[in-house]
Amino acid sequence: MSDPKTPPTKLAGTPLSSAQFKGGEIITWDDRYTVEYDWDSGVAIAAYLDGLKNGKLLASYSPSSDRTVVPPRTFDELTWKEIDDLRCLPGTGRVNTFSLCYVNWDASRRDDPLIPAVIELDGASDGMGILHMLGGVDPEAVHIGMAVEAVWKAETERQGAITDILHFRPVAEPGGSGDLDAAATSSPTAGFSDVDPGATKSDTDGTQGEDS
Amino acid sequence: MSSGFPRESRNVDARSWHGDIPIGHKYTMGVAGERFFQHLKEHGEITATIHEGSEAAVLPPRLYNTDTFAPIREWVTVGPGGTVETFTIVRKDRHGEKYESPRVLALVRVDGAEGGLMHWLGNCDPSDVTLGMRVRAVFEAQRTGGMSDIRHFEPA
Amino acid sequence: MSKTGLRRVAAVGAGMTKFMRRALETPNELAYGATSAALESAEMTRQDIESVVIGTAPDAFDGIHMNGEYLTDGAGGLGLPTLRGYVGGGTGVFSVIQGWYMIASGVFDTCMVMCEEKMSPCQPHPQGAFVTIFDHTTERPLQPNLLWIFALEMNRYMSAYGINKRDIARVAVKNKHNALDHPAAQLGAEITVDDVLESEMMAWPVNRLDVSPTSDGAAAIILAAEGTAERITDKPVWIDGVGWALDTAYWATRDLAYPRYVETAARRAYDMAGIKEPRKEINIVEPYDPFTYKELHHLEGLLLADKGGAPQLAADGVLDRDGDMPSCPSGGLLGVGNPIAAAGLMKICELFWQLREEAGARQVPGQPKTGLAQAWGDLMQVGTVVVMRR
Amino acid sequence: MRRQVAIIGIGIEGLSPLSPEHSYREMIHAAAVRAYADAGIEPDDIDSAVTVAEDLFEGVSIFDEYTPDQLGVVLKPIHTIAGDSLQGLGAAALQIATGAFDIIVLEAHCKASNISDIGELETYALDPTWNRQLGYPAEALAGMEMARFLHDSGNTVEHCARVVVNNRSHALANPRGAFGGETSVDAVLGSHPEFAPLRAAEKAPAADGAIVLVLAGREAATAAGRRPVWIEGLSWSSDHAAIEARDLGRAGYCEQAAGRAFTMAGIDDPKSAFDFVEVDDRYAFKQLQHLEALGLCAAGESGPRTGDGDFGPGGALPVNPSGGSLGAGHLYDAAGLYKVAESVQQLRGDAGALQIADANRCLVQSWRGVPTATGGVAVLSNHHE
Repeated sequence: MSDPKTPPTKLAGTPLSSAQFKGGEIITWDDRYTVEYDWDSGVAIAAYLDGLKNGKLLASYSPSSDRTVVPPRTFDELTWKEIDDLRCLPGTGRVNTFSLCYVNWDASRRDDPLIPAVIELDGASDGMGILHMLGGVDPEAVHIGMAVEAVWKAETERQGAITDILHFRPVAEPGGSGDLDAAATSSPTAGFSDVDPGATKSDTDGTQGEDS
Repeated sequence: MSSGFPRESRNVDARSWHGDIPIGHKYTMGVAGERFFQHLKEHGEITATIHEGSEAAVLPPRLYNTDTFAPIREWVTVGPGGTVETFTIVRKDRHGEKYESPRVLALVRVDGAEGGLMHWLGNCDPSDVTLGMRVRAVFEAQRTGGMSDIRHFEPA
Repeated sequence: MSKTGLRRVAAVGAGMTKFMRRALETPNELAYGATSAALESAEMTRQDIESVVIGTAPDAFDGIHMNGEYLTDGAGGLGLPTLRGYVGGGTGVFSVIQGWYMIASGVFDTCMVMCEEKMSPCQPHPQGAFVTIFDHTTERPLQPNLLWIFALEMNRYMSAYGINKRDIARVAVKNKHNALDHPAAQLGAEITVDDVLESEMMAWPVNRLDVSPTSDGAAAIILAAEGTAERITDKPVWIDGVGWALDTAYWATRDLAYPRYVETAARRAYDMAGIKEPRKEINIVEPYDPFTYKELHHLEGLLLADKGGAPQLAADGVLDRDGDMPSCPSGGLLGVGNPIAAAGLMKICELFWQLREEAGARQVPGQPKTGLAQAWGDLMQVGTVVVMRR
Repeated sequence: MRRQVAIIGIGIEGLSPLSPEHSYREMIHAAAVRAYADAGIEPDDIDSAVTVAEDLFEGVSIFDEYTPDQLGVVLKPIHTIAGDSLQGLGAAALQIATGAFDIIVLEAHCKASNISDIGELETYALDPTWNRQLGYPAEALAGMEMARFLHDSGNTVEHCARVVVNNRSHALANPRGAFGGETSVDAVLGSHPEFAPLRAAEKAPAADGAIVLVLAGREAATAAGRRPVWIEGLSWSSDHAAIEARDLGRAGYCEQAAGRAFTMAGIDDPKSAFDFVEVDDRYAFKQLQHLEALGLCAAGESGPRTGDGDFGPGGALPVNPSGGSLGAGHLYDAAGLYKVAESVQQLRGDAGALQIADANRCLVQSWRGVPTATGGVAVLSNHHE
């Protein structure tokens, strides 16, 4: 072990074992409190949530940087110019990166992995991704560059939330079953053609050749 | 199709998003606090620290003197008498729940120590409390090692 | 940032507590443990301190709202101007940048910089506090945890450069080994690459031994102005370059394979320190290593390795304590522990001891002259860099 | 400071009790657009930025993540001060004083309307070992401080009520003020005694709003077209963090900060140094306590002089001509910066109906609120030497 004369030398600290901490050997006091908030959505995010409620994934187009950005915003963070042009994306995209996560938010274990991913959205500018979940897919089959589409909750269950998209799933092969998520509707916005073509990413090569 | 931002959202629910931060903590009392509360639990006494280079006992007890940064020289028993430095009348608890009757919260300068303890006053009518009033600590018979081991301070 | 005519600032004392899974000490008692040790090392008293910088990451850990107020006590801030700066995980290194501007402004001649974190009170697990770093409306409903962003970034990094997990696991082996020589370390150990790869899978590609622990602890460093510093010690260590940068909050729109915010921050620090060729001029580096791949990622952002090239440096032993570019000779967050803000400041403390050649068994050979510490934070968006010279 | 620092642009968005029309990002952006236009700068001109925020107030851990975009400072040096906005002013001014930065943006905001119960949140700031176990709300401390202050100084509850009447009256002329109105001493003293002697009407009502300032070093500040307001003195201080160790009748933090700020500004006699002052009035008694702590009047004098009208807009020393937090609305940690922004308008002669005649030098003072003992003092002037 280390030389006692090597700094740091004057080392304060009284480590406790889990048993000491939780077993009543030392005195502890528990406190608990849930702080609640109602965050104002504002112009842009209210529109985003409203779109989700209606089964539409909305972006905004910024003429000053010629970018279609998601989530929508009323100003461009790079050019700092106003944005006032809302557009609907088709709800498809590609996996930019993903994880197979075996722990929940509170660090408890889970057997079947959650599959969070950054999904670059078709119709948005290059690299424009959002965080969401993958589902309806064998975890072993997920790969960077995989083409995916939004799976929406049924209209009656949507409430104006990012979770109105249940998850993204691999784009069904032509002639495939397409019913990986029997309970959910498929993307009601698939086939929208209201995207600015200049900002549309290529369908076939959106991932800079980094498929693994 | 493209359009400007709707300034009045079509969906009232979208105007705000509800959420929370659930925070829960298990606190240790610290080196000085552990000593204080164990002694309070076992002996029903208030103890204070005297730091090197000083003759004054300090409450709450501290591992170090805040001003001089000197460490503890010794522990001494102080109180149980004291003086009301200031007080207020509290009608609701921290969660907004109304107390059965208004309670008096005071900073008590405990005899023999600088500083003091924040605590409730009991066995007195709130309208009779004055600054400078003499009080004494009343200890619970069954003690668990917490601030509630002191039931309250009451007029001496 | 112009660099001519700046008032020079030096570190003159350093101290820290043990890093522990759970401490009996209150946050203030931990803070005092670090500040009193730093004062003692510089043979100073609290009355010699004119200003105080406090670093601590989310209040949800210590469990005290406005935790900077509470910590003024143990930081030595009674009656003094205190500042709590905040850049997430980047805070520990940033706190020294704050101390630098406090003194370089000419207003103060001395500054106590103290960082503290007590993560153990947070129940049921400190990880829970990280849910709330994500956007409350567009991300938090997905119930994300902190592991996600590391796993997402690590996967992208590996994919972009064809790096495998074995290359990355070497970082854990090196840092836990180095930490065996650190008296304050929580997790020093001799492990193998296979131990890392076979440890519990948390969030692919992240295994348990890729991750630094949750910790309680504090660190402190004392800064002084030129003229004052030389009177306090005959071995002042100068803060010659500082840089920091904060990237957009829209993290999912960024290139996750490369930390451009670290490069931006590093270029600012190099410019101020007059460093033209960092790979030749930096003798010792303490990059931020909360996860194994982050050390490599950051070495690239610091321009100390080519993009995608840092894993090879690890494989070649270049990053070992006796290598050409010793990296995390302290043992880093992976080995010493990760009380968030305090861990960043621990890196500054390590440079202080290394550049004074006081690091004993941890000492990097060859009389290192210039060192760099870096930290990272937020939603993969903050770079904080300090260049120090003896 | 090694270099003179000036405020060259201000932007205020709000104040209002609610602000559902915009998110915090959009609210801050609106203030920034005004501030940059006022200063005549573009985002590219900015060398560094400082924002002021506390996590649990925002409902976001590590809130500084969300600060760069709306200020147009992506990838610039930017950091957050988890503290009072006058501490934020310090962080910005000191950076400029180093000589390494010329133009710095400072932002502070408040979305108090988005938080369900600020009082309960403040209580989580109490020391868990010695205070929080007792279960009282942190605001009870304000009642205890008020009781001791009145006892020690000889000021009365009527004087405190008069502060409310005056400040709400001043705010009637403030187009940004959210709580201007005519009230009476009797009405204030008839309001609910929340923490006796502190009454409900003596608490400043919360408001939403955002403040953005542009600061510059001497060279940039004196460029053509700019109207600088100079920071002549600035300090802040933290008294005992432990409540039990404080003298609860005094504002020690304010005395400490004022001493250093006045030294920096070369002020020997604060009583005659200022044309007006904006002081913290989170609670009515705090205004009186702070006036005395600042040395602007003798102990026990602040109350009677408030009653005499000495501190009105046309009085010997106008106090809180903006209406202060009681009249304009309280922005918590951003309150101090709001007072700075209002003061800049006064010193430029731009304050409209609020304008104080011959306003050349002023003082701004802040306090972080319960349970803290931290606050700042700034001395501002439109003169340049």
